[in-house]
Amino acid sequence: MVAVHTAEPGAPGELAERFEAVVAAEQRVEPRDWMPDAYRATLIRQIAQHAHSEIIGMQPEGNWLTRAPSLRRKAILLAKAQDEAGHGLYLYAAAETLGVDRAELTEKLISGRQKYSSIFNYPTLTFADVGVIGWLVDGAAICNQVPLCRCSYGPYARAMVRICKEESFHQRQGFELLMTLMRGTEAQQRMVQDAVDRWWWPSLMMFGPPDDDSPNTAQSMAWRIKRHTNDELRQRFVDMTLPQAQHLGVTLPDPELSWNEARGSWDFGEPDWSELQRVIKGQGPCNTQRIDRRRAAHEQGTWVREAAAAYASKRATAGKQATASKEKESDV
Amino acid sequence: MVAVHTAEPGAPGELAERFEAVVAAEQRVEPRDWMPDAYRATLIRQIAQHAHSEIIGMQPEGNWLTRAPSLRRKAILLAKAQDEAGHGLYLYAAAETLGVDRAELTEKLISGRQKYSSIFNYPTLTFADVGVIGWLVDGAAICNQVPLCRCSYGPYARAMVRICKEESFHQRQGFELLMTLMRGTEAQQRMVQDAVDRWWWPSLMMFGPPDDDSPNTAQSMAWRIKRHTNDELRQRFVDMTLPQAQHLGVTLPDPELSWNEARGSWDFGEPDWSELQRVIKGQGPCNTQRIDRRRAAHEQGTWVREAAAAYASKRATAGKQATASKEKESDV
Amino acid sequence: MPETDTYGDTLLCRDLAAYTLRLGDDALVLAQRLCEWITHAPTVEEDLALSNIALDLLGQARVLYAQSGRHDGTGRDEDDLAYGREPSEFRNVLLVELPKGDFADLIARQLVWTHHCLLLHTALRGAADPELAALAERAVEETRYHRSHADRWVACLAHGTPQSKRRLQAALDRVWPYTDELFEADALVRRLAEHGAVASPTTLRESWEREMTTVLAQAGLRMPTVTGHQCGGRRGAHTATFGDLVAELREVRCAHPGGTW
Amino acid sequence: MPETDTYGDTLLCRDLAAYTLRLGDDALVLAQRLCEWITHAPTVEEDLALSNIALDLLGQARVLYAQSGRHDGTGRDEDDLAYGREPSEFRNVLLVELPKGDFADLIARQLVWTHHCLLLHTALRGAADPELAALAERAVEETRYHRSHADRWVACLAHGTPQSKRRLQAALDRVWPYTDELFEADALVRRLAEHGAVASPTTLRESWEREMTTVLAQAGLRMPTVTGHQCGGRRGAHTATFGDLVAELREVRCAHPGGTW
Repeated sequence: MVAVHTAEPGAPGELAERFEAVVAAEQRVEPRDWMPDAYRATLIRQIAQHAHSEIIGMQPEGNWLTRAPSLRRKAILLAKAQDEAGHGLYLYAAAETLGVDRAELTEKLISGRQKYSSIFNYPTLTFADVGVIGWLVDGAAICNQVPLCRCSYGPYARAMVRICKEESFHQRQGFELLMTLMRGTEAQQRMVQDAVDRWWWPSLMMFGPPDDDSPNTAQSMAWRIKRHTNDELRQRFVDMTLPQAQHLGVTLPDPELSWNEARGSWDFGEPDWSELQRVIKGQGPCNTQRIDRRRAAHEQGTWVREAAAAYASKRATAGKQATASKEKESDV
Repeated sequence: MVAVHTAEPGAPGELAERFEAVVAAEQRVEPRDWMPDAYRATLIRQIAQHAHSEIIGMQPEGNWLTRAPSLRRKAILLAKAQDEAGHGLYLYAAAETLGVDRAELTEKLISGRQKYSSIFNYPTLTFADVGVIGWLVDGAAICNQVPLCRCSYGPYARAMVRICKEESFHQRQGFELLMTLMRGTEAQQRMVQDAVDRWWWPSLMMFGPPDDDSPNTAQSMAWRIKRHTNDELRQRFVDMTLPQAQHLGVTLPDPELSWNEARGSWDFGEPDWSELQRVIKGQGPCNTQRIDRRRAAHEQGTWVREAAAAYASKRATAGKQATASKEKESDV
Repeated sequence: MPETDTYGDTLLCRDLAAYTLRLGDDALVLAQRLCEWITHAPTVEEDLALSNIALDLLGQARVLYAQSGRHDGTGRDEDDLAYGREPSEFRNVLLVELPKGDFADLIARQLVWTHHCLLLHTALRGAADPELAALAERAVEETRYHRSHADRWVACLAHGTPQSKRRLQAALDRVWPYTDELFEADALVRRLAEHGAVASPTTLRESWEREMTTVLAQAGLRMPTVTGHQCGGRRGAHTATFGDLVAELREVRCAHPGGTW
Repeated sequence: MPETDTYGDTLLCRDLAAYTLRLGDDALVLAQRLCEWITHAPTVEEDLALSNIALDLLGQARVLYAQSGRHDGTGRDEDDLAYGREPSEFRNVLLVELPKGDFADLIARQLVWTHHCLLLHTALRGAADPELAALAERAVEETRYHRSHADRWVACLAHGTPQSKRRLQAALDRVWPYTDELFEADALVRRLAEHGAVASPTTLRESWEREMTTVLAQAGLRMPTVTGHQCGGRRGAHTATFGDLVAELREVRCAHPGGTW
């Protein structure tokens, strides 16, 4: 089994053929199956990044848990935080089926060697941001993630099914919050518009660079990890969101937005890709704070995790001794 | 001079006589003068406790610096914090003239071996508390402190002259804040009454236990450190405060308050002395927090003070070397 | 039952309103403190567990506030009660409002709180008021999980490393002065207990002390000795940081007077 | 001067209102951050020094807000401007809002800020607007003290212990990405500078960089290299903790709508 997991390019052609056939037939690759190293590496990177995003993604809204302006909103936010922690855990578990260790992934996150979605490097300045994150950010995440439910790697695909269901719940709740705020005072309406202005472009960038600048897309699509290009998904998101924006009564901050009768789709402006590059490189408004907070929580928790490990090993030893003495007894 | 400072009971009778004569003639004892050990110890304890009270006393209002509801109130609070830090520094300097070291006093404060005024172990729950502290707590402090301007120990008496001037300024500002709040909304008026209800009895207790339970008073009065008994000062405070309370339109939470025509003074109820004892013993609502915060600031600042000490000693060495090389030059 | 006559429905309602407000405040304030842990817990599993517990407490607070608002006849809803009162109008015990502290402080508080809470809600299942009894029924299930979470961590920290044991003991010492207030029987509680409307705090106290003795003995921890008990929460005399907690709770709502949420 | 015609008094007033609002926000927000240090400083002397500096900044903010309110014709007073705006309506640079951090962060920020500030106010003494010039005149005196306070601590920490040097260098590295924004010349500043109403940020920048080079060289510190500059404050795009700062600022006032203070 170890041999299968560490299979080199020179692995028997038969295994490679079987892998290709499974993927081509839209069947699922499972943890024990042979898979190309590059496929495994791509998945580890993507799933880890996705897991990290769930965990870091708790922070921008986490600040509002103690400040939610009604008990119902507080309950909704708490439930969402709970879902996100849960998603993080499924996804770490999915990554572990590929032979990586969770502690190692955490280490890579807090040392900045693995990324998380750049969207979480923007600050949440008002409570309207909570609604806009639900509506736009979770909305974009769903566009990205729904096709992943059919991803060729089984554990990831199954995790995504559950995650997508909960995400679409979050999206509806975000939209409902914005609808409520837009029925409120003028100051509340201004607060919503301000949040939309700040989150629109970063949301569009969640789909990654434009297709002609996304060299890995073709391979990921061939492997049936990815199903659509970045630009296809971005267009789908814009088309889905525009009617909702009109329904809400907010303006999206893009003068080039216009209905293209011929394409049956919305035309829109070009995001500032240099900004995306800056944020990816760690120069976004909150990169440092997000990682620092994660690292601080991790470091402050070290003594607790050490205690848990020591306790578990003591219990394991005690358990073995108990078993041993029982065996001895039965020997007698 | 060292001999004078550590003079034992067996010190020349002449010195003791001179000390007694100076005190009896209402003249000032100065740092270089001979003084009885018990006099010195009493003063050190009292001045240190007074200095500590200024420093700890910054905390209850410190929380409101960032929250003051107008820029003018913020400026007043900042100026008050500045005054309190300044008072703490004068008083530590006065204590040092008696041969103690400030670092030692700080150590005794944060290890709980020296006390500060128990009044600062009550929490400031609303912004009205800021006003009530100015009115009642600073008011009581002034009653206590004005006679100290005539204290027999020169450095302490001189520090008190300056401190009293600033304290009475704080008291007026506190009263003015309360007057403003009482002209405000009903909720603001309730907030003031609630604060008065919480601070009245603790303020009365600032004068210490009743006279028949205050064994050191007689000696302190003979030494002209203290000028009036605790109960005399308490009565003076009540008589001074009652008309102000009426002017404000607040009720003091003591059903026994009534004007005594015969005495020309107000009768008032007995404070709960067992509560005072509890708070003095460290069981007040905020004892732990106040000391923890002071200790945390001190500990977090250790590396800074170490740096300052190292820098000072490097500069001193450099200064000496410079002087030495200059001397050498002039030799040449 | 001659007492019923003198007690009367109106008085009972008023007392029940005050009583459910106390329990509601306990639950909301503790939920608020637990929220401060989320994204700061030592593991993601613990972020999950704490958000779970906070959500249960918040649910209890909402039901209790609704009951309180009905009983007192003011018709105030859960948000009126949660957001519309000054700090000094909150009636929670001081224990639940103590600042976040470290993970040992969290667990020490959860230990004493959840054991008390399970005993209380178990007794309240027999409350005369059917709504209160129903709330208690549900709360018992939830609190059982909260208690086992606390018990597991106490065992783990006590038997883990010397550091974790030392920290837990120090946290227990810090928390213990605030346990007395959990069993305080003031006039309100005495009236309600005499009429069988709520559990007698004295009985709860004995069971709680027995449980604590057992838990601490099993964990090899020392029962803290307390020289000065702290109380005042039930009459609105709160600790130094409580004003900040309430301010944070109300922050957004305050910034938008007349807003809809 | 054909520009004067197209610029005109109304436009100048509007620009001056926006400009003084920026400076007022800088001063108020930094004062707010300094307030967080009081009772937490490493020595009582430092508590005193920081409250002194905070009080000066607060005084500057009050004058600047009064000027801004007069120039924009809305008649808003200092408290309307300080307490009546949403976080996104604040126009301070991000540097002044960065969270408290440790003492080295404080000193690193004070270093870059006070050097910039002294250059700016020195230049503004020649501003055409007499009120602004008068404010600058007073601010120069105050800022001179603030700058020497920062310089002294930089020397002390740099030459103190290896730990203090390491901490200061790390703090400088953290602060440096926020220095670019101090010299940002957007349309507003360019318009005002072209008409001689305010100092040109380009000139300030050169002097500032020279001063920093000297200070750091004398202290044996490395000039931080910055790959990504942070800005956005001047158009209301603030950092993650800024909402909390404003909420705390407004907390009491928000809790008492219609109150008098």
